[in-house]
Amino acid sequence: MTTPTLLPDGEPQAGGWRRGRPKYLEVRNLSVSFDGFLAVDNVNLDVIQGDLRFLIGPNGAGKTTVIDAITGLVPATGSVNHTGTEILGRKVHKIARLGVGRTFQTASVFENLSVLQNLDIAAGSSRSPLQMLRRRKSVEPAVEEALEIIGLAGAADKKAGILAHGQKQWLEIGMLLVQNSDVLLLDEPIAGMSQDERGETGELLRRIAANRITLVIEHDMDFVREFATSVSVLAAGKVLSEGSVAQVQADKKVQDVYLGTAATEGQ
Amino acid sequence: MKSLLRGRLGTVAGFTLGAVLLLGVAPALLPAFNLGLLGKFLCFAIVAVGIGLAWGRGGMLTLGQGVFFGLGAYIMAMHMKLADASLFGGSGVPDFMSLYGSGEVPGWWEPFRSPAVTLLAVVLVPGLVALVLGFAIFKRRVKGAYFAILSQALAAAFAVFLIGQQATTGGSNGLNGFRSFFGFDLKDPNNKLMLYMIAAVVLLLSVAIARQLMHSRFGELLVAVRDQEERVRFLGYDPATVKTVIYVAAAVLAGVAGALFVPIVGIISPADVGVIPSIAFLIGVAIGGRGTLLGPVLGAVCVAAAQSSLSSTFPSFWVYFQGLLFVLVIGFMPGGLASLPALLGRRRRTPPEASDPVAPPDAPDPDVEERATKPEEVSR
Amino acid sequence: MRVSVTKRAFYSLAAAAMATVLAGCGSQIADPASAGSTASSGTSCVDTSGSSIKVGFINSLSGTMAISESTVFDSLSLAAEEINASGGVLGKQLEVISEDGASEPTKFAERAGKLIQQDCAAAVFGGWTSSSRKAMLPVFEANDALLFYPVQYEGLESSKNIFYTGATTNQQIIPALDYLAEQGTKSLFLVGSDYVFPRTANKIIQAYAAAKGIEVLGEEYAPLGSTEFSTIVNKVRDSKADAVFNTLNGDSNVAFFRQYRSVGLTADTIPVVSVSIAEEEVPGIGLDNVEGQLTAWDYYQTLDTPANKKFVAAFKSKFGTERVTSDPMEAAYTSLYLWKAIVEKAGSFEVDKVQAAADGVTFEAPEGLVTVNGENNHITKTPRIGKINAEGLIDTVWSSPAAVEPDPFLATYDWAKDLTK
Amino acid sequence: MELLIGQMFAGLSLGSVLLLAALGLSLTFGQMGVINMAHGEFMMAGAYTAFVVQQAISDAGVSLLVSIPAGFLVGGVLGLVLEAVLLRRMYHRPLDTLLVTFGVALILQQAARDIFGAPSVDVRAPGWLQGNIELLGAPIPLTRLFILGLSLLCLAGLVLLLKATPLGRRIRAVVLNRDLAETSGVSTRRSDQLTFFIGSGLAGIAGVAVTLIGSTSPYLGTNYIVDAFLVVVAGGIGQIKGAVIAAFALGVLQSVFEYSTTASIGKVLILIVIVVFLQLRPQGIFSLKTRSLA
Repeated sequence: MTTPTLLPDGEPQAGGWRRGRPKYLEVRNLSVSFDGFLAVDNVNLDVIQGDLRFLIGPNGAGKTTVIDAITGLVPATGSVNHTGTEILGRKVHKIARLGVGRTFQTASVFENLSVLQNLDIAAGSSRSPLQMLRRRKSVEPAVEEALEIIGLAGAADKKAGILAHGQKQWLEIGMLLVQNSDVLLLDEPIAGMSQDERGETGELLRRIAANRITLVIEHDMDFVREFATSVSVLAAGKVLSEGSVAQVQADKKVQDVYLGTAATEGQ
Repeated sequence: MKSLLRGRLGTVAGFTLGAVLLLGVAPALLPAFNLGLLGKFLCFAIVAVGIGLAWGRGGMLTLGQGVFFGLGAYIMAMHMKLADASLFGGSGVPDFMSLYGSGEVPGWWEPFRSPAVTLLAVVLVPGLVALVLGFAIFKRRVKGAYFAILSQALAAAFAVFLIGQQATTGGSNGLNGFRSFFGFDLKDPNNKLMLYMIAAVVLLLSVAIARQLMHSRFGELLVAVRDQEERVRFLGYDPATVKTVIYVAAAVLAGVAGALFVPIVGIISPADVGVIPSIAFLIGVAIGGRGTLLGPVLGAVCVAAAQSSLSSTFPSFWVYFQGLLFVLVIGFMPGGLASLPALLGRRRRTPPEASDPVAPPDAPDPDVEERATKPEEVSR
Repeated sequence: MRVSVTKRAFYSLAAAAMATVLAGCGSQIADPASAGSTASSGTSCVDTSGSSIKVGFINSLSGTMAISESTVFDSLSLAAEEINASGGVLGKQLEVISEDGASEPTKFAERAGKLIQQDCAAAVFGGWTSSSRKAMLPVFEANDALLFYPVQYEGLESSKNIFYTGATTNQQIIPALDYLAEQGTKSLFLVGSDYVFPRTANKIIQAYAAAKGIEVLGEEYAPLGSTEFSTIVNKVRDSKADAVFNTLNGDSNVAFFRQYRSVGLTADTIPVVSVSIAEEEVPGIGLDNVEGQLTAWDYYQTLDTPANKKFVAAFKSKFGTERVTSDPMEAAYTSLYLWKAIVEKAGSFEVDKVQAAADGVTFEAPEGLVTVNGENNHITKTPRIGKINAEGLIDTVWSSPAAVEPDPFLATYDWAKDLTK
Repeated sequence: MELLIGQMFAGLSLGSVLLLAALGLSLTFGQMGVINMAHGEFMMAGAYTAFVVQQAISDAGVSLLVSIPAGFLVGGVLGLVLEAVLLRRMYHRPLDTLLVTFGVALILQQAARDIFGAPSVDVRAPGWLQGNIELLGAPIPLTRLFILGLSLLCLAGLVLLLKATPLGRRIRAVVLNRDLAETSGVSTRRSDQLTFFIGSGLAGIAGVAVTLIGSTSPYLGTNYIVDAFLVVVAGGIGQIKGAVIAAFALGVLQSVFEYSTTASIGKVLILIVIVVFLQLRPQGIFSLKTRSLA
């Protein structure tokens, strides 16, 4: 492996890469039901490498459930195809190993481990048993790079539990990076962040999304407007509309659903 | 204390100190009887090292270590019985079998005539049993309280089973009356000293292995699994594998401890492997500090020593004391005595890298994480 | 490969440790013939210089067996007190060191070791369950020390280091069977706790029954401490046996008799002969539930002998009038006096001299005159069948005409030839 | 036939004892995730309550009827104290409650020995519970019938309480989602205490009941605790319905196993059945849509 570069050149753009054979995530007829309640109803989504797709919708629209279904947490029907590989129906850790990574609404880092240890674990699912049983002698280049990118290089030896809320979210994103996922599924990454932190997070997202398949759940419409290259709107388990931010906002159906609720709420 | 022993030098110093104390000072100072007792305590300490790994580090409350301890012990005891029978009786049939059974050695005893098979089996049988159980249990995501109760039920079943098979396992009498250990005369004080020394060396070895496991990447992953099992899956690991590995390690340690217990103490019976002894294994670990390396060892030795010295003089007081220990230590000082300096001092100081992080005693509320992964639609 | 400082240090330590271990090695058993006679480790450390002599009591004062064993401890204490009051043994006062066996065989072995090696007790008294005795036996043999074991047991054992003052099978179980046969019993149902004594006892009963043409209609075991007897009781009732032979232990008896009675079985329909229920156990079971049932022992509180009257009175004045005396308590009381008699005959506390002097020593025990049989270290006893009366005490309904010589291996019984292969 | 009915009833009867022992456990385990190893000792306390009451009221029938509410109170109060002193600080670490309550169990056992003595005491069954009725030739012991009835009564009472009272609704809300209940203004503190009181009180009643069939000794609880937990686990945590099915299924199974093999092997077989069952359904017979423990 050459020196890993977690950060690609360039910016994400609507529709993703135009050259070569981009990677993609193709969701077809995805449905999830809980005791007869259809939380996700025949959802279709296509996200191409290099696109920074936001998934928005009112509370209870099924956004998180879509991600849960893709990552194998809840059983679902339909199909999720990651660049030619069907991932639906596999076990959670197998899906993760196929390059699908996610974060959680409430940051889920390992609070009793240091930042460095968190990243090292995230980077290591393919290590051999012998490597696992050894002590970590040095910091892997990718981990080091991720520390820089998420701005926690100075806090590498701090327990993750004492990090600020925003820093935890960044750590999770860092874990995604070293995990070598090419599908990033982020669940409200800026919830609870200050205005400055939001900006920084947005920039970080744009930087890492340029060569990845990125799907972000978000409520904050200002944030969406500023950073999304494309948007899907979910309501009552169905995809309502899809396109650029402007296109979606102009959509009558979307306006009906939101009726000035989520579109203006900043949570 | 632990912070003094930081870094490699500290480790070397610590091990040297431990070795000098166990291998030099103790045999020199203690009378034979007390040395024998200490040898027994060291066996419990070896079990405790394993429990420290599985419970303290891995978050698995194993209430069934008696099963693995018993497997190791009974395998060793069967070998010693068979060896004695051919050495002394000549018939090759252990005495109790002609008393209670058909007077024939059952087939499943036969492999343990061989010393080599016995030594291998002492390690492999508990390991394999734990492997099968672990995979079955953890793959089905049985955890937490379910796992604890299940492991306890296994210990109960194991003891009941042993008691029921009087003709082949000695029933409630267990196996005892050994005269030789791999050809060494057990009456000879020098050989008793040797047994003690072996136990001490094995303990030092297990601490070294536990230390390596704790400080390895695997050890870090284990803590991650303990705290947030579900989260680890999303990083591409199967927590079941991680847990099984440490469960097996703990089982092997318990098995080896059982195998040493038999020649040192001279008896193994179902009363040593059932529900109560299995829980009793835990108290030392909890007192010493379940998440630490040395806490379980010191805790196990101290509790066993206290029991030995107090229980005969004040039998009823001892039961109260033991109960209170459980209540006070686990209820009010979950980090064990190892957390005492921290509790008292509360000095702000970044923990040195080499020191063992005193892990919080318990997996954090699973709710926190579950809420995060839980579809918001259902909780409505 | 680079070995870290830690590891290198550890390896050298381990090597050093192994060397120490190997250096510590003692004799290997090269010649099995001589191995048996390997000199025992500790020459006796018993201190006979002072005005007192140490003896050890080992009983379960905690755990499930404490119920029974604490009574034995009480009567041992009584005997020690009486002996001390009357001048001690060979002029030395007894200094009692008491240890708790905690109802665990392993604990018994460990504590017995302590009494012998650390406290240097001249003799040790106690033990109850077969497993506790089996656990202690090698300890006493290895250290060449003395144990006085006061409880009826399953026989098939004899050791020069153990004196058995409770009944062996031909002083309790076989007389009980003889009695049943005499009463015209044609079929039996065996119920016992799942451990050594009941299983061995039942093996003997099976052999006896086969020889005497008694049909054994069932043999059931309940786990120790079990309180669920519906199934067993149903099986007994269904078998329509003439009698039940009960070797259940401890609390299981309570559950068994309650449930036995609740399906309509009583002493009148199918009588039960018990070998582990003594006066102590009756109140816990509930008199209603066991009144009229049979027991087999060698001693009952109601025995009309001068020695017994004295014993019962002394016991009640020391421990309270509500307390009762039982066979194991009497055997324990007797054991201390027997040891005193043997020591005084030998004129020494030394183990080999005591062993040599034991044969023929007698004591006028509460149960009657007992004599030590030096061949097997058991004592003669008088088997008695009792019936539980309305006060919860046990009346003798049949008694052996003379004391019975102990025969632990049942060598004098033809039908028992195949019991030990 | 006679034997078959006898055995069927033995199974049901064993099941009813298990149910009685497990009912309260299911409640406390389900609601709070507390693994109360002292539950068996609460039973023991109930049993000794029956003994004490019988000392005061010599009529066995009256004393039995008085003992049932008294046992409930004694068990319940013990539970309340345990909850208030120890467990309330431990809800976030359920596994540790197991060990703490084990310590409490040891203390209670020893206390019982010191107060009542090591030998078991006699609690007489009332005259109207002596004997049996015949069902197609099989004797059905009246004590067993009484326990079966009592357990069904307790079950009905508990279900009624949970389903039809505001208190019950609060308890159920907490079982389903502790945080949500808290945010919607349900005082979890109060409902925790009440649940623990009721659950432990049921243990007290169970203790009174088993004096009719077994011995009243300091070790009474240890005979039931492992089995009771297995019932709860096999039934599904927090599932009264599951506990009922599991208790009777285990009771009948154990009778069958015991009849066809031996008591010891039967016990081992039961444990194996449960382990295998949990392989197939790790969440028990019924699983609750809560993520609080599993």
